[in-house]
Amino acid sequence: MDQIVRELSFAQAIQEALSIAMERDPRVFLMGEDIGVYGGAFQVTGDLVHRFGEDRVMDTPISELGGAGVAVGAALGGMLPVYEFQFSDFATLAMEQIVNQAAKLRYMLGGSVSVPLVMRLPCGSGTGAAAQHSQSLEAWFAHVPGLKVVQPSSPHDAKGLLLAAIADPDPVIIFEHKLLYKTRGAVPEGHYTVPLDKAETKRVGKDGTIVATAIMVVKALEAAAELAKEGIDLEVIDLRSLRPIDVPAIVASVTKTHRLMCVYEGVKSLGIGAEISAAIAESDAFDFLDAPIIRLGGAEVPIPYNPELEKAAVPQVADIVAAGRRLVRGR
Amino acid sequence: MDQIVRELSFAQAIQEALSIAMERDPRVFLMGEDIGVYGGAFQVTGDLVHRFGEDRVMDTPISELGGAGVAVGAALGGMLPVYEFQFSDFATLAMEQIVNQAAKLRYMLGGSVSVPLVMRLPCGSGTGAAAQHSQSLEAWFAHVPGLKVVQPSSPHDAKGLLLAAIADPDPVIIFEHKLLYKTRGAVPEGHYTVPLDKAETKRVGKDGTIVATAIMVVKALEAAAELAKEGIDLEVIDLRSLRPIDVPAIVASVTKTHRLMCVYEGVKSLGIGAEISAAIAESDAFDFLDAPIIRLGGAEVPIPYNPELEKAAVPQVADIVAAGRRLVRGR
Amino acid sequence: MASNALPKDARAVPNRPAIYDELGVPALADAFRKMQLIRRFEESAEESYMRGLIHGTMHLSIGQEATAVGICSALAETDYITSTHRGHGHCIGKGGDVKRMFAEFFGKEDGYCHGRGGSMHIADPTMGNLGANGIVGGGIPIAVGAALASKRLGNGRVAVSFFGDGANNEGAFHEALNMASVWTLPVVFVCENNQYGMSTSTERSTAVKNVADRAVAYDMPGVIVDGNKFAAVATAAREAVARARSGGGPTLIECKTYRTRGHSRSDRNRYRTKEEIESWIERDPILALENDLITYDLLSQAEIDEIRADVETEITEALAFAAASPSPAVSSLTRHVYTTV
Amino acid sequence: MASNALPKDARAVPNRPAIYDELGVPALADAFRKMQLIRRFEESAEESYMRGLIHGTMHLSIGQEATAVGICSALAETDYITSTHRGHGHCIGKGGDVKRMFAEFFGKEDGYCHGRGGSMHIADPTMGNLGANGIVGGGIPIAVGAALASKRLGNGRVAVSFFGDGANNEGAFHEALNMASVWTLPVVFVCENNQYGMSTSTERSTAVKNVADRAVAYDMPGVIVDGNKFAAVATAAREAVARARSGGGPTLIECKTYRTRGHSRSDRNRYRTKEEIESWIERDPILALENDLITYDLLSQAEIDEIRADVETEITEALAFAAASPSPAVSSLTRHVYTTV
Ligand SMILES: Cc1ncc(C[n+]2csc(CCOP(=O)(O)OP(=O)(O)O)c2C)c(N)n1
Ligand SMILES: Cc1ncc(C[n+]2csc(CCOP(=O)(O)OP(=O)(O)O)c2C)c(N)n1
Ligand SMILES: [Mg+2]
Ligand SMILES: [Mg+2]
Repeated sequence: MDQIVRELSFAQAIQEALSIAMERDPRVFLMGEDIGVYGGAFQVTGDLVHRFGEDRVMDTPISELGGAGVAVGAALGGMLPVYEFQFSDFATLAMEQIVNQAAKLRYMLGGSVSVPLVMRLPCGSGTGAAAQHSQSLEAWFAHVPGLKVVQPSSPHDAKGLLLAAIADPDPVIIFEHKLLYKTRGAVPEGHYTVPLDKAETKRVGKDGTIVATAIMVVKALEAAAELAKEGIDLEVIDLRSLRPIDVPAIVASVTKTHRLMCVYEGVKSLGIGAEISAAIAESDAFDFLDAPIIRLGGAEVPIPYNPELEKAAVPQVADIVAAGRRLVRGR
Repeated sequence: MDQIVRELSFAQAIQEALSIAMERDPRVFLMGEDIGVYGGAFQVTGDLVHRFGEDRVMDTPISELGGAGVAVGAALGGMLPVYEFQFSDFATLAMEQIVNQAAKLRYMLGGSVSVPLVMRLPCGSGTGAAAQHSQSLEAWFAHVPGLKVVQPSSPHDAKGLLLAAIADPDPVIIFEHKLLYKTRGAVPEGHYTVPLDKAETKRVGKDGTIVATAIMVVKALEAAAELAKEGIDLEVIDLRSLRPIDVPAIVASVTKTHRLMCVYEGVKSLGIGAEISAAIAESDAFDFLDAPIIRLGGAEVPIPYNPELEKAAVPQVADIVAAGRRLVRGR
Repeated sequence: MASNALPKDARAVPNRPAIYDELGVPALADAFRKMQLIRRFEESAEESYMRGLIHGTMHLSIGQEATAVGICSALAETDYITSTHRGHGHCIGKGGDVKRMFAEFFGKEDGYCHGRGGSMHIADPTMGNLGANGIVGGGIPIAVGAALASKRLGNGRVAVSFFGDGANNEGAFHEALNMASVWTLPVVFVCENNQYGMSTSTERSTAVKNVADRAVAYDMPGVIVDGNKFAAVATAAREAVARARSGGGPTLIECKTYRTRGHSRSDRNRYRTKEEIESWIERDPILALENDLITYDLLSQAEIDEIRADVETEITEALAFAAASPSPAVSSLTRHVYTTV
Repeated sequence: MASNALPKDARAVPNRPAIYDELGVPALADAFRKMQLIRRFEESAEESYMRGLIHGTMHLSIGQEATAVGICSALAETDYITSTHRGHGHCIGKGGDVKRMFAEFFGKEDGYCHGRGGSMHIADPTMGNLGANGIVGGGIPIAVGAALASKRLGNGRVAVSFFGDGANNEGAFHEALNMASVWTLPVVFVCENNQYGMSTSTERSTAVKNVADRAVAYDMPGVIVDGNKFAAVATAAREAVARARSGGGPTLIECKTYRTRGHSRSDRNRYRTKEEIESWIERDPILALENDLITYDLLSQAEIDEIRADVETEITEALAFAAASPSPAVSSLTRHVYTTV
């Protein structure tokens, strides 16, 4: 593709995807709290309401369960809703509609319907918003058959995964890490998609593999650059898709590097790294493993308000560097 | 303890625990849908309303979110609520109160409150009630710091864990597998507790370790008995506590047996076995592992209605037997 | 079916409810047939369950047939409904095929859900039935969403959400009715108030006497009708559907009715008196409609009997169809989880 | 503080609202002081935020002080409140200490939450304040639960749930109000209707004109008051609290008010006009109360000025306290997750 490539922020890339999708297909519309004239809590929808009108950029009442159900019904009725939760924490109010309805309707009805629904969930800590506005609950969704779950780490993927999600006939849940919204990167113009089920190797290395998600991809790349100075050469894989997980890509890497570390922001226990680790420990790559699989996940704690505690609650670059040494050199 | 031991059903054991707790402490009360004169959807509360009155065995409107919130508030106000969800599937409506409030309030408030709340959630498949009445969502809860999560497999533990939960100052979530309600076993009379954080070895073996939860413990014991006839001697550990996980107990067993299999009913991906596997793959036991860690979990599918499909969707004894052979003999 | 010479609805009969004339004899015969079909479908399902042919549980709507059919009598085939755990009547009311319903109950491949759903997920999207639902209140916002889609697509479809009295205390009810009103959507909320949510009476669960009293909180009309009277339900439905279709926004209709069976297969019926149940059995909606049809000279006894006989045949054939249908292959377990694999 | 010789409330003044006499001068002086303290606390917090001393976000209630203080004027120390994301006023109204509040904002160990909670989780259980809440509507059922506990324990405590107009469209509101009514619990629901939920006006979000119009759906009194008038709020609160305490059950009070600042630190204010904001700034609740206190001969200008000066001192000292307080040790990260470890 010979597209012109510019730099956009992650938020701008998402907004561009939304606008392209709405231009291409009149059935696409947006729902969410304060996504209209306010432009969204993170200014993702921005001025879209002025371009597409209130019928296509719909402010909802503060009714997450009902709103999600309306989106499910609109999808059944022939529309292509893109639903924004203001914070992923508020999806706790809508798990019924997401998990019992959106995810299962097609199956329960024996394939007679599809639920072409996209949900966008800003997630993660680092904004000083404390425990009810900083969660990383993506593992819950990745545990639910019927959903597809993705988590971009770059503006390029944020746009491409969203356009793929809108084109997909099934419910797709997109976790957007809040700290990424202002990060910038090259984003092709026009319509393109990134597959919903493929990991991407962001750095090639031979001494060990880091599988990371969202902002942890950025941190892992920083850590890998630092470790390279010490002669430790790590491969970094951006998981991107949390359901399904691209196990073959990880197996291939581990078969080569013989070492695995998972880095994710969600609470360590039963976070996404648990599945990655377990999938490898039961795979053919097991026999190639030369060291225990290291997981760096969030601490077993609600996200605290104090900025130093908040940082300590999730993996930082220094933690990854230290773990990288342990992974390759032991202790 | 020289207590008289009788056989009770799992449901009766729970009812007995509730009644003992209510007799001992006037602050203990029960809330839930149809737990009064109806006796509960699974007849767990039975006739308790006649013994303790409607103020202590409270039928709620069909309002799971509000009901859970009322339970949280009652706990803050000095009561000891035991809240029954009619099916664990309906807790999807109350995740906000459970996860944002009950689990985090103590932390967010810097330790100035406790939330002494117990929630009972009937879970699992096997009753022909299809996808919205058969889920095993315990992994979600085990992912949440601030909660304690247990899952008994015997009448003895059902009573002892519930009494421990009611005595505990923090929110405890109890998953009760519906197919266990009618199973019978020895249950001591009177008040006793089972620790909320300890696994239990149900069968000693040397060739490999099965860690199982809830009804899968029963199935794993059956499978182990069958495999014993073939000369395969498996250790069976009942996990019991899903948060925290008793990693030392599993490490000790695997260090001895060198092989690990996890059996659980929840969806395989990111189910409880993912955490067990990952915890071992990063532990000192890793170096003792002689084979990939096997996970037998639920299929990646909503629970189907048709009885044959329904059985195929979760591990059965024959599956465990086959996996046990693979674990010990390879292929 | 039952129309000849001078249409019966053209002949004046004193006090005949206007709705009968508006619907006309063929539609009335069809309504009667559907009510009878629901009754016999459920009785037969109950019997099959007792004989071990059906597993799981089921929620019978025996006694509530006038509500399902009365409401659906106002709908076009393209209109939507969302239904409940007690959804057999809605499915038949909306034109569902009892062959595929029985097949689903039997867990068979020819069932509406290819054996994946069972009683609680019976659906027929080709007839606008978006499905029964195992979650109390779960279908209410979905109906609002379908109505939103209709409005955006300008296809004139109306959505009806059926739900019980118990469901009116779910947050989903509140959120959905508010949004439907704020956005003036073509949706009709139909509360089948059978006076109990499982064992809990509305007096013990609901702060107001009538669910329809809550309509003011959403600035929409709240209408109370005798849910055992087909004419009353159909009249209210016609008006609400017309209002919705013409852009007037939502209506809340409360149908006062009663289920004469237990809540589900496991109900020991400890919360209602025998007298109460019997007093409602006396108000059987099917007999009431039959009586009306004869009194108002719309159908003859012979015609009624013929419909009943037809229904028996349909049931018998449907049961045979279901029994003969193959079970889904176990190897197909994960089919239909995703649209594309 | 401001009481001498013949109590001022004993001297007759024409048209003086009865509530002023009922409360008496010390309580009124205290109310005025609290309102002024809220205002200055929030202005100072805003300034500290701008100077980079506070991270995260915060929601200021400037313009709404009469509601918080008017309601709390009817409460005993042992009564409960649940608060919202916009909770500084409620905390101070319920007797909170601005030292510990600032310390919390600064993320310090002496903060109410030992630096774990920040603005959105300020709480003071020793004063019955069960906490601000980051979840819109999250505190409403919790207040109902506290009221249930009070009733069961027979301790006579009343619970007040504060929430915004936006929160009234959450399912939690519906479920909680219904249960409170069905169980006749000692709880008062206080909607601070500042006319917007973030950017969304009540007209665009809520099907009824007044949130209090929804009280009928829960069979409880719905009272509308001018939320910028301390006397009006306090009067309604007194009545509702007395009703709750005497076993009469819940009341819904809607206080019409306005936040003159943006929703949070990130509000670009695109949804309100300057004129609208200014018209409300003119209705400043603190100046209105000051005016009343002088007009009705309850406090002198000198006494008012003295209170203001006291508040300045308190703020200055509290900021210094907060700045001097130690940060929590990073090693204590997981302390307070569980009661027992
Ligand atoms: C969210 C949810 N809560 C509880 C249940 C269990 N349940 C199934 S039907 C029912 C009673 C529903 O009452 P109502 O809405 O009046 O409908 P009816 O059964 O009377 O037709 C209950 C509590 C459920 N299926 N879903
Ligand atoms: C469940 C939930 N949804 C959305 C939000 C984001 N949010 C925070 S405050 C707010 C507006 C609340 O409006 P209102 O209840 O009127 O209170 P106000 O801010 O006006 O005081 C929103 C949407 C939230 N915190 N919680
Ligand atoms: Mg009912
Ligand atoms: Mg507001």
